[in-house]
Amino acid sequence: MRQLKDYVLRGLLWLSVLLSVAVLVMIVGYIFVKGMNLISFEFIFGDYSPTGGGGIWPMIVTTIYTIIISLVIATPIGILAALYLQEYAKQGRLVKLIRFATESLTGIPSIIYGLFGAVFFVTTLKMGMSIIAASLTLTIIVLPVIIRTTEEALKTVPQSYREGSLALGTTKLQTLYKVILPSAMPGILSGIILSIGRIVGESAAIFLTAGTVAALPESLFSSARTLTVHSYLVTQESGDIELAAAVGIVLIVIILGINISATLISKKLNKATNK
Amino acid sequence: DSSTQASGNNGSTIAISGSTSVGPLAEKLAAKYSEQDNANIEINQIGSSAGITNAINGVSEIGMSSRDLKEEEQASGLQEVVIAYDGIVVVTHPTNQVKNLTLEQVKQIFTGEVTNWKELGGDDMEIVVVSREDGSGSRDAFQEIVDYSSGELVKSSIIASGNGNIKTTVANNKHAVGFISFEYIDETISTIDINGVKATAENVLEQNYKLSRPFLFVYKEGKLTDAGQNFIDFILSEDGQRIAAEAGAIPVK
Amino acid sequence: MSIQTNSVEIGKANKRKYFLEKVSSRVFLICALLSVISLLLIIGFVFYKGSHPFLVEGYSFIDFIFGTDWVPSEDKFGIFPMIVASIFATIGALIIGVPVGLFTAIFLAEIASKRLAKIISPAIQLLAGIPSVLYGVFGLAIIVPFLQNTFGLAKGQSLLAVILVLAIMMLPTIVTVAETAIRAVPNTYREGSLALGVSQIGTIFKVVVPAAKSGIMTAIVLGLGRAIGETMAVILVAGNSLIVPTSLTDSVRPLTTNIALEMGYAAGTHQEMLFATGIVLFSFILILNFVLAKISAKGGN
Amino acid sequence: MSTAVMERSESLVMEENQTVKVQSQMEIKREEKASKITVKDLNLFYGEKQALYGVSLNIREKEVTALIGPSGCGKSTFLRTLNRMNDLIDGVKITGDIMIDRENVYKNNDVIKLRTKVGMVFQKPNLFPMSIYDNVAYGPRMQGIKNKKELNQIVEESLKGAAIWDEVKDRLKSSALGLSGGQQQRVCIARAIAMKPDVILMDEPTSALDPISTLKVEELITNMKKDYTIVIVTHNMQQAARISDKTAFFLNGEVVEFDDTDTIFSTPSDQRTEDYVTGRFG
Amino acid sequence: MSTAVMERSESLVMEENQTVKVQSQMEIKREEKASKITVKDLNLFYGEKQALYGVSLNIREKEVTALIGPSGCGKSTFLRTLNRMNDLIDGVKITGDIMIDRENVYKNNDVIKLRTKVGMVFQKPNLFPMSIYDNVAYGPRMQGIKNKKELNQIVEESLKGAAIWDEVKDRLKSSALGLSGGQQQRVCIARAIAMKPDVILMDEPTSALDPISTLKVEELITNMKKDYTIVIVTHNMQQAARISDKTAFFLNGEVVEFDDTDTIFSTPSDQRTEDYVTGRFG
Ligand SMILES: Nc1ncnc2c1ncn2[C@@H]1O[C@H](COP(=O)(O)OP(=O)(O)OP(=O)(O)O)[C@@H](O)[C@H]1O
Ligand SMILES: Nc1ncnc2c1ncn2[C@@H]1O[C@H](COP(=O)(O)OP(=O)(O)OP(=O)(O)O)[C@@H](O)[C@H]1O
Ligand SMILES: [Mg+2]
Ligand SMILES: [Mg+2]
Ligand SMILES: O=P([O-])([O-])[O-]
Repeated sequence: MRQLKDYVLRGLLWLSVLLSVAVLVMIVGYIFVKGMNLISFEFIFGDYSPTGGGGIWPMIVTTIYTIIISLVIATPIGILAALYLQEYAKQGRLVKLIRFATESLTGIPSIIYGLFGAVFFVTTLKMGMSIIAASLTLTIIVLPVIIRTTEEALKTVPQSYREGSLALGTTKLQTLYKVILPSAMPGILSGIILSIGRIVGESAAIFLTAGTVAALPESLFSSARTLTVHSYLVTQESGDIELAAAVGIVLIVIILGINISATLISKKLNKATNK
Repeated sequence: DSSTQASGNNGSTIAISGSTSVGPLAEKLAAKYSEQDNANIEINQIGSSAGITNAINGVSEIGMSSRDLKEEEQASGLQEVVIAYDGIVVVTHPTNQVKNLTLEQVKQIFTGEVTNWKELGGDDMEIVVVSREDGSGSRDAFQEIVDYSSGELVKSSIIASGNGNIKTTVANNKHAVGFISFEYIDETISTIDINGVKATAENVLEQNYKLSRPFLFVYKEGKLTDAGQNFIDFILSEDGQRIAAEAGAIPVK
Repeated sequence: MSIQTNSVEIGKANKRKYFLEKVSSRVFLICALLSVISLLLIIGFVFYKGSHPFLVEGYSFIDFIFGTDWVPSEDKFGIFPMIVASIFATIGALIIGVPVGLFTAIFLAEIASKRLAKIISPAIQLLAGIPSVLYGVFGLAIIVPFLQNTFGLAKGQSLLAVILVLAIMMLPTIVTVAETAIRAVPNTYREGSLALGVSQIGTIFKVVVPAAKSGIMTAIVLGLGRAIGETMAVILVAGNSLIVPTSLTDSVRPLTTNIALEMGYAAGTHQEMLFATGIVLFSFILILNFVLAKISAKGGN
Repeated sequence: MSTAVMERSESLVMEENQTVKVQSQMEIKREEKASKITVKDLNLFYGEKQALYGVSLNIREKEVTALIGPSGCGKSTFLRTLNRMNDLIDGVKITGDIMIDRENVYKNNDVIKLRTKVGMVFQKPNLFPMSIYDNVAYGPRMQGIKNKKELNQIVEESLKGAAIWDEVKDRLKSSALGLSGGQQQRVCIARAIAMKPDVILMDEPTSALDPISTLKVEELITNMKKDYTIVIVTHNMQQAARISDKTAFFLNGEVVEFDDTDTIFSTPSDQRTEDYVTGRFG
Repeated sequence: MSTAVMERSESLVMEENQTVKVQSQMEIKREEKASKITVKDLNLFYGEKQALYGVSLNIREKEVTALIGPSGCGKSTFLRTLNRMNDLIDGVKITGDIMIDRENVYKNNDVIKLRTKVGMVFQKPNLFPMSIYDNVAYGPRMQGIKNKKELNQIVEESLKGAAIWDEVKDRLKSSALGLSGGQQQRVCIARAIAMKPDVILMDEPTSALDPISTLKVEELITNMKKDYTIVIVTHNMQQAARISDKTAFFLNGEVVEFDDTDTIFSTPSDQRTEDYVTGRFG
């Protein structure tokens, strides 16, 4: 009976992972099959041309800008907020409220963030349609992800580390910085990777706040078009699936690069602390 | 190319935003225009309403719209210029036998009176209607000319946003019928003649083909800069209209 | 009083430390409050726009919720079919996405060899970065025709297609967050259970997973957020028909899709009604989070 | 090194035989007790690092065998080979044989059966984040016991057996992690007892306990000897002397001497053993 | 209950005075040692649950004070009040006074200074996931010591002091978590010593150690007495007898008796103390 149950559960585990991997292979495979033909040096590094045949370099640059700016703002805020919630706050009303707020933020459709950003950052704060307005909007979108994953990571750090450090007459800040954060790093990193995914994958919130100008951005206050917005427009208006998929390939490569360097960084950090 | 000249020009940037169907045409016009005049033109394709709103509250100088202005929008002092016309064509899956319909038959299809292709001389299979979303300029124009209201649209119809999505949907389903702009016609879908008339720019200009609607530029009265005015003049010039025609739109004259 | 004596007693070096301590805790608090402030701003914004038709223009909220006709150009605004669609789509995606995601996470954390996990986990994280539009395109090109052919339908755009696409989109979030949580469970728990002669599977499901419960709940909440908030992919595969779904193969229009689909061209009352749709969606999210919080609190005891 | 140990353990066998000739009554008692666990030439590596060198031991049924030796000498490591807990550690390599009831532990793949039969109490208490009751009922439940009365009884007996019943009987449903270290360790013992195993391995089970509970647990161990084979790691010489029948002295991953507890503590044959046990105190 | 304790400790003071009259030489020695820690009527609650009842103690400078008592009686809890580690636990309420060097620990808000001055070694080893070196250098570094030579020296001295230097000197840069339990605990002691505190609190610091390391640590404690005030929780009566000057016997959150260690172990005045210490063994 018990053995049977074990077999069934084990079977389900295998089935699930096979399903997940199959889906992964199918999606990535589909994108590569559809888009590979378009990939060329000119396509990646060329300037955009509205009459066709141009490249996507401006969108690549814009995408990287939005990732960097959003993360530079959201990561510290998110981590510090999580630190407050886990390490400082008395587990009372305020914490519950903050937690509820962050959870609710995750479920709001991005188009609403986009409209909010368009009214608040673009119009009210007079940033205009710009990379900075989009990045701030994206910051609000990924904050909950970073806060929650960091909180979880902090929860898994043994209490004995905190005690051990504080008993040596260190401050909470020193303890956090030297002991707690390093051992929570893997969890935090996976939150950041998820956030990058969210930033990169976003379209509605970006085209309403950064617009769709297909030129190399001059400054953070220029409007610009990200890769995803490009593939969105292309799908939506011309139905050029090949082009959208080719953009997807470039995105996958970019994300792969980021994820690999993130893992390398975390390995390095671990070496610094563990070895 | 826009990135290099942008920093060097006399500082006049023309900010344009709005309809995603007007956008590609406007981009092409802007690219040609900036070859002769080193103006910096920013085009944001974010939807007609967002563009109109931007024109009203000054985020953009010019708004692009593929629909007519609402009363309250006109009341807030917007001016409109028709920069071109856009032909609308009924499309089906390439394997569909039906190649010609009357305007009345089109109406019957979209209002659900006819639900099987065999009633129209095709194979025995269910009709799947694909329409644009409520508020779309193409849809407004289409419904007005075919003569049915949004309320009459068959309820089970698929609603797709944008020409591209209609095209992809129809190209992937042999039951489907939808409508798109002329400029997006390609071999993945088959076009339907209306009352025996082919969907071509000439036929629209000679008023033999009825399905078309205007592309608009709108701007706040008195807020149009010289640069903006020059760009509009360029579009309406012979050169500009030729470019529009090459891009698949129908010239104003 | 005690403050005076303190200032004498606390050494110079420590004074700086305490100052830093105080400042940093304030900064941390402000960071935490930022998310609350954003939420309040967004709620305020949505409510301000969305309540206008009911408070000023005299539309009935009841008709809005329970009306079955949505024809903005004819001034008919009923979102009942969309509410039903949203509920079904969310539940469906949960039913498929959560178990598959959790089981995958468990597999990767507990069963897979290190080498295998090192390949699969990052690959699944990669899925998180693929733009939702491409999920939609994939859905439209692969899932929709597949459903159409399998079930002999006239069209594959359907509730089921929405559920499948959403379930897929939830996967990376659920797998990544849950895997991290499961890996963090101390080894002593596993040892304790295994030493009692409990099988690996038994240990996983009875000790490890419960110990990782909090992280797993987070995974579900974040994954669900992704599913509820998703628009671009859903637009492509939902069909967006305005009917109350009675079967998995009906095409549907969830609330989010309605907003994203029409916002670009909406003006005036139509636009405000889309924001009102946002309010309903919002309440939906709040209720869901509330329920999830209750469930996780219950599981805690 | 390992050959040296082998020689020594052989010579031990010889000595034993001689003793047997003299004390015939003792002999009968001993003979009844069949060999329960036989370890032959066991080597264990953590990756490159060898932690056990040619360990050979013969553990008899229904006796208490104590493992003593300085910190880091491999007592825990050895103990964990007996129920294959080292399987969980990456990169552990094992050579040699361990037979329990004539079955080769590392050839037979039914670890579940092995671990059901061979219970374990760890050095650090490792209760699950559940209620006290659920912790103790965990093993039996996983064995398929669902009857509430039966479970209640098992839990009560086990907790009583571990000398912790009185302290926790009023809060069986509250979290086990709220207990003090000593209390937690005793619940760990209860959890192991609840499985009614054949062999119980204990890794310094009383190192976190106060003398009174220690005494209770020792009494318990002495009682349990009737039914169980017990292997216990301890740092406490007195404890080893008090409760064990046989004692093995470990040093740097080797068994220096393995003999009757009395012999080890009174007339050890190895100088190192003598040095160690006469640093007697504690 | 707490009044009963108060009375007793008062009567102890009286007894002491009488003794003083007799042994004048002893007295002089004692007088030199000023009172380092004075605890008055300390009550501690975990939420609703009271864990300490009116504890009053007087701990003298450069002496070793042992805290004994059965598991769960509040020894650890009491110890942790002395460096305010209980501040970390939600819902802990404390009444009464603790004075260290005439400063009220709970009125003065400089916990950092307090904890720098009052070091601690915990019941379970709690090394950080860093290298052995970094663990020991952690405290000094946080105090702002950056000089490499100075740090090296501190680390070496501290590890030697904790009788672990020889075992780890070749792998100072490898992870501290790869050590055995006993080794880890000694590194914990080294980590505390590295801070050169005034007072060292130890919560069963040798419960995971083998006799030889225990002996070393005990010697170390006896040596450290010259410079430090030490409060140690132990379950080991012999240990308490061997190394401490004063012993406090805790029971159910109260101090039943607090006196010279000799007195406690030879002629305790409370029956319960006698019962406990004559269950002598281990
Ligand atoms: N997982 C591991 N990886 C590498 N080395 C290990 C591991 N576990 C233990 N060791 C090493 O193996 C040796 C034996 O360790 P073990 O824990 O068996 O000692 P022990 O005799 O139980 O000591 P203690 O009395 O301190 O518990 C030690 O040198 C230790 O450092
Ligand atoms: N965080 C806590 N919350 C609630 N009760 C606690 C907490 N920590 C300890 N207790 C309770 O307080 C009492 C004293 O615990 P403490 O850990 O001080 O005992 P101890 O004398 O150190 O025991 P041991 O010798 O087993 O370590 C116990 O009954 C314990 O269950
Ligand atoms: Mg050990
Ligand atoms: Mg304790
Ligand atoms: O041009 P439309 O997108 O409004 O149809």
